[in-house]
Amino acid sequence: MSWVLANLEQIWSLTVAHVLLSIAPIVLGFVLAVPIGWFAYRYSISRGVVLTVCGLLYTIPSLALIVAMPTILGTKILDPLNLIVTLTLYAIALMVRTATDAFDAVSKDVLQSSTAVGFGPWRRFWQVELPLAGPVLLAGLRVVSTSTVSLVTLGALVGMSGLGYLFTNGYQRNFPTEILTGIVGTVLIAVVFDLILFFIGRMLLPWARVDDATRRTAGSARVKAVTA
Amino acid sequence: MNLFADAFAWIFDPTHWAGPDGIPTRLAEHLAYTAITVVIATVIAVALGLYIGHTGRFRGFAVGVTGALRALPTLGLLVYLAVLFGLGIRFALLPTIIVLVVLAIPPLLAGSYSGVQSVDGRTVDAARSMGMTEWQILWKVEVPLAFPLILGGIRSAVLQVVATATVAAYISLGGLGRYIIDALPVRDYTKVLVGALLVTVLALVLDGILIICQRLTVPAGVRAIRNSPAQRSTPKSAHAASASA
Amino acid sequence: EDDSAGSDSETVSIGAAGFAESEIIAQIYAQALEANDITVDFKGQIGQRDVYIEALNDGSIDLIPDYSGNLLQFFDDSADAKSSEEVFAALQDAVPDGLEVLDQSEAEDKDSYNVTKEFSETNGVTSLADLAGIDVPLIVGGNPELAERPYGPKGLTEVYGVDASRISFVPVSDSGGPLTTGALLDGTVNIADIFSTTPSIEENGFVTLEDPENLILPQNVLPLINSDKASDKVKEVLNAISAELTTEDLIELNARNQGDEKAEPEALAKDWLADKDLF
Amino acid sequence: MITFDGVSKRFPDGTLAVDNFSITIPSRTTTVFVGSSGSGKTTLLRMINRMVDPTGGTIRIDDDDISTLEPVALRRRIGYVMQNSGLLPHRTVVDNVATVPLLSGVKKREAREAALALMDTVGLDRALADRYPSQLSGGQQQRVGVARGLAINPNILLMDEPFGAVDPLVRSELQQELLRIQQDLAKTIVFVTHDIDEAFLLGDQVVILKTGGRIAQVGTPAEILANPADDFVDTFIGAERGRRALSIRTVDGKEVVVDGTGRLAGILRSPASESSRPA
Amino acid sequence: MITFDGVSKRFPDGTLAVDNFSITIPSRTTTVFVGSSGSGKTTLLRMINRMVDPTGGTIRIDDDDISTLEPVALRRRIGYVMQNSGLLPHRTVVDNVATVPLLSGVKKREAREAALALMDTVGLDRALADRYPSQLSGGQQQRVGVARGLAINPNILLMDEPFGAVDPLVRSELQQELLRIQQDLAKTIVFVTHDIDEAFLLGDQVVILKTGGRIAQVGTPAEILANPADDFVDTFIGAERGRRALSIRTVDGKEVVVDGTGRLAGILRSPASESSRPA
Ligand SMILES: Nc1ncnc2c1ncn2[C@@H]1O[C@H](COP(=O)(O)OP(=O)(O)OP(=O)(O)O)[C@@H](O)[C@H]1O
Ligand SMILES: Nc1ncnc2c1ncn2[C@@H]1O[C@H](COP(=O)(O)OP(=O)(O)OP(=O)(O)O)[C@@H](O)[C@H]1O
Ligand SMILES: [Mg+2]
Ligand SMILES: [Mg+2]
Repeated sequence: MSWVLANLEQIWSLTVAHVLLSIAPIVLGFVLAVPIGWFAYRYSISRGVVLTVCGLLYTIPSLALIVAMPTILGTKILDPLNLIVTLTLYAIALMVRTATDAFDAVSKDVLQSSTAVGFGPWRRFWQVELPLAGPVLLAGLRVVSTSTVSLVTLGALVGMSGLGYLFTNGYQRNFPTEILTGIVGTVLIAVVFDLILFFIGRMLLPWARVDDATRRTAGSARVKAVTA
Repeated sequence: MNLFADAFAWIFDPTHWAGPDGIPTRLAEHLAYTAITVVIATVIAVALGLYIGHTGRFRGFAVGVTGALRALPTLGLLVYLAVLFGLGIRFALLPTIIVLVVLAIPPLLAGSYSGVQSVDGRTVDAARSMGMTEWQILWKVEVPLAFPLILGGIRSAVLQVVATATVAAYISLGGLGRYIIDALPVRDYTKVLVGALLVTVLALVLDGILIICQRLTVPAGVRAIRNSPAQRSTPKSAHAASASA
Repeated sequence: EDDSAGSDSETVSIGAAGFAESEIIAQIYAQALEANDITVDFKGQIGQRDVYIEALNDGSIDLIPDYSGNLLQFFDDSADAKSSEEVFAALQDAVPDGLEVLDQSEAEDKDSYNVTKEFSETNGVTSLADLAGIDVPLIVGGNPELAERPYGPKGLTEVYGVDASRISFVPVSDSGGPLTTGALLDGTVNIADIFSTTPSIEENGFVTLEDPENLILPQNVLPLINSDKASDKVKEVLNAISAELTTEDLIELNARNQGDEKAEPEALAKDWLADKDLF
Repeated sequence: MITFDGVSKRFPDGTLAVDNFSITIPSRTTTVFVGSSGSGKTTLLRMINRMVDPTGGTIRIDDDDISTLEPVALRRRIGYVMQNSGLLPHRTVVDNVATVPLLSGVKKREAREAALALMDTVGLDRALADRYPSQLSGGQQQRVGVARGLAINPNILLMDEPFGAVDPLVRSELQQELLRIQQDLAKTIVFVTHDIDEAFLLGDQVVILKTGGRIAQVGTPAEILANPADDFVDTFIGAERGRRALSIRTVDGKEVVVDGTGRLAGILRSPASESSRPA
Repeated sequence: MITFDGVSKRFPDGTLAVDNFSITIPSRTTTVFVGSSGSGKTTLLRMINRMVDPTGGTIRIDDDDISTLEPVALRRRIGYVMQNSGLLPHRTVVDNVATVPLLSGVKKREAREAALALMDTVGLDRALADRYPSQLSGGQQQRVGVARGLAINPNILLMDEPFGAVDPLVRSELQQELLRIQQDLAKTIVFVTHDIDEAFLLGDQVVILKTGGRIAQVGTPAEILANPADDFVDTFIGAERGRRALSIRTVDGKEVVVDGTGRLAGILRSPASESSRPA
């Protein structure tokens, strides 16, 4: 504990670095995965391929992908982009499947009826499909957020400082307190992110809460989001 | 793509197929870590998941636990346990397995409790009103119907464990991670790629096997439901769902 | 190549390798340069030499503390320099264009092969030269990359004639840290590569095997720097540090970092600079 | 005979679903509980097989207080059919029908034989025996549900809106089938519906319920229709009232009967061909 | 007026859902398509607002060939109500009702006002305006569906089994409500159901369909009931036949009418009080 107090400043700056490294992959992963997921949902031929590729991506050991990045991207070796791109890829891999399920879960009746009352395809997507896929998308995003925050620690193995630094450093010094600090810090960031997403969800999807209460939402898709 | 050519050359070089650092040994080690982990995690998580799913009790707890476990950084936990136990590398297997079990529990737990909860409440109700005991309801109704989802959980768990078991090498165990961790400090990309390729192939093969199991174990009647388009759109009330809520 | 970290020529981006000592020395460099109004940018825990040299080449960092012998071998693995001076001289030639090394310090920290006191006594081993003569399987523990290094197991065979079939290697990714020490203590390995300035050698009474053939080259600490950044002012500051840094300093700094105090590199660097009355 | 004696049920959340309900359900006839949604019909029905335990009062089956009976055993001797058939989706039709006998230890072969015979009873083609429920139409599923309810040859059959989910044509067919079966088997049937039409068709005794399981009127269909006990009953059968206030018109040379809403009710036959109602 | 002229629809998978269908649907009356499942009712209905495009033949609305009209614009001027109300679950009741006007560019405030007025029309309490659909009962949801269908004040209202999913009491209420609304508004309603009872109640013109959208009989309810065109129609209204073959009995001193199944159909009023059906 005294070590923590003595090093608050360093821990804080690592925390900030960690947060900064986490945000981009989460946001980018989400923004990219939704259209891909929609595509896979819409065009069933592409579905198998897209989902398989995502499954494949997810099996590549993260470390290998991070170190391979400079070769693939032509980035500098310590460029945070390496980590960000890697984690974005994982986020996409996780999120695409959920996004597909999310669109799947939107009631076909509602879609039919919105077409019937005169929504064009574009409006229908923005005003009906996307918001209705919202709850499942959000559930998936929360999983992605948590796992990304946790994966950022791997950056420490390749010189990207975040709270993972405390792991490698504490390991070399045989210093459990330092490692534990890193673990707790990581979990805290994940929790804070999760809460933020939860409240964003409440704000953007007020009807989902009502729906939850009446147990009507497409639960099974959300299960998949969570078991993924 | 030259890198890939090199990696394949490396893999197909017969000298890499023998000895303690040979591909068969590493594969076997990797499989062993995976198997031990998945078995332990399955026993813990599925038992817990079935209990929670059947009774509906402690669901909040399960949701919290899965979330929290997911947030635990694997690497951190690994080195923490390695250092904390002070066991040196002789018992490196213990922290490694613990960490991998922690990793495998969330999908398994979520799969099994949401699997049970996704079983139509009316079916369970009917089973009970026919005079099935709770135990019979669990084993004759809920488990068979939840099985595809439980296996789905096992699939995710296996994928994650296979991909992550590479970290075992960080605390000097074997497995395919050895190729990656050894090659990392010297930037031997070919070998890193070899490790990654082997892990990916292993994951795919295992996943393929599990997919086949999943197909085979979907109760025939449930398969019929899936195939009848009329029913496909009816979402089950798998409210376990709000798992993340 | 545009150098993102140093578009302002007075900003020096300092890196540290993936272990504590490197970080402490890098912190000393950084604080000293800052005290002389040079803006610095610190990037810790980059990894091993292969990584940070690449980082120097691609401009991610400009300056890093390094060790003369290994650095020479990295750039020229056929070099046959042996003494500290020879190595330094050879190194100055071997360093590729765009990089340069500044004055080397007296402080040295090198890989060293250690055995337990018990092993040493039972087998009568005090030097690497004794290894070829004993009939015990040798299990060497060290960082994974040691397996590839000329002074690793290969070197034992080539230089000291130890039968390769008798040597096995156990990789431990903690740079001679607690796991390596633990492995030596519990017999998982019987020879461990531990950096010579590591406090645990003394704490556990390990016997560091002598190296009469200079398999392991002298490893004086010196700054490796991007020539563009090696302004007179920078050189002056870094050379002043090298003039003061000793092996004993390193041992003490490491002990404070890894022992009960768990002092952080930043604080250690500050103390050292104050101690030496520099800047 | 089933007797409810001052039975109440308050759910843990405070809802008083049934309030001091007393009635006698005679053996070997059909008693229908009818009332709108939430009036406590299901709760009453489920108290008979102890799926719900009353919070007050006693329920007796042939003088046994059911609270002294073991629930699982009790349920195995009472048939239960519910709206969504509640079939086990992972078992074939014949296995579904045979479930309860198998649970009670009947030999597999025997149970299967009996199940096939029951399929005949409820008018299901034996060819469907090896299908899964999802491969049947809604009406067929309900027939399987009825067969399952009869599988243990129970004296009592509880039916909770068994035909509520099937389309009107099929529903009508199932109702006729049930009348036929009941004529043959003469079980004690307790039937729940919110369709007053169905209640009047099937019930020997009809119990009209208000919220809280309060009895508005008990009687045979003709009694209730001829003399509604109060305004509630009057309103409740109100939707029927219009339709049941008939008058005669002539269309296309035939005498047709129209109801109070002006809708065609039917065509008048000569009084000679009058058929008398069973029971 | 809507005219179908030799319209066919073959789905890409080869199903011939509608085969050479011709009919005229007069304006300002209700035409009901009735037929069992799969007879092509929904397909016919959806061809009117181009949710499905015919593979042969022409459909005209007041002499405009609809295949020349822009589908989205067409849909915005035709009301559509379906079984599962198809409400947008993420919008409140009033927003749901106002959806189409808003799409067509009506001002928000105005659309809301109009929506509230429509809620009155369909008998929904304005207090429900800010609820979400999931917070309403099934019957209320259907009312919202009807209100939404009326929101653009369309000449044509298409209704696809709008009351199929609500319970019989509520269904009966909704049917009465629809009759009332139609009396006031006199839209051209095309109504789909498989409930012959509902068809006879609501339809000015009833179209009985066989598989493939083949017309078995077209006529007013009385015409069909009095003279079924063929055996198919006879069987189709068969379940009704028994119920509509009425005869007179005396119970408790009152003249009651019983149907062919022996069930009580109603009580006979004096012919004087005969009410005439709004046509
Ligand atoms: N498990 C429960 N917990 C709390 N309240 C309950 C429970 N089950 C039923 N209720 C309440 O008890 C009342 C009676 O419910 P019940 O299901 O018996 O009605 P019902 O007449 O069968 O209605 P329906 O026609 O809709 O099936 C309702 O107000 C209902 O909300
Ligand atoms: N999109 C489609 N693709 C292929 N076949 C279809 C499609 N839509 C409907 N059909 C088929 O066309 C026929 C008529 O279907 P339709 O939905 O019009 O019947 P319906 O009379 O409305 O039946 P229901 O009463 O069940 O709603 C059926 O055989 C149906 O399976
Ligand atoms: Mg009920
Ligand atoms: Mg239809």
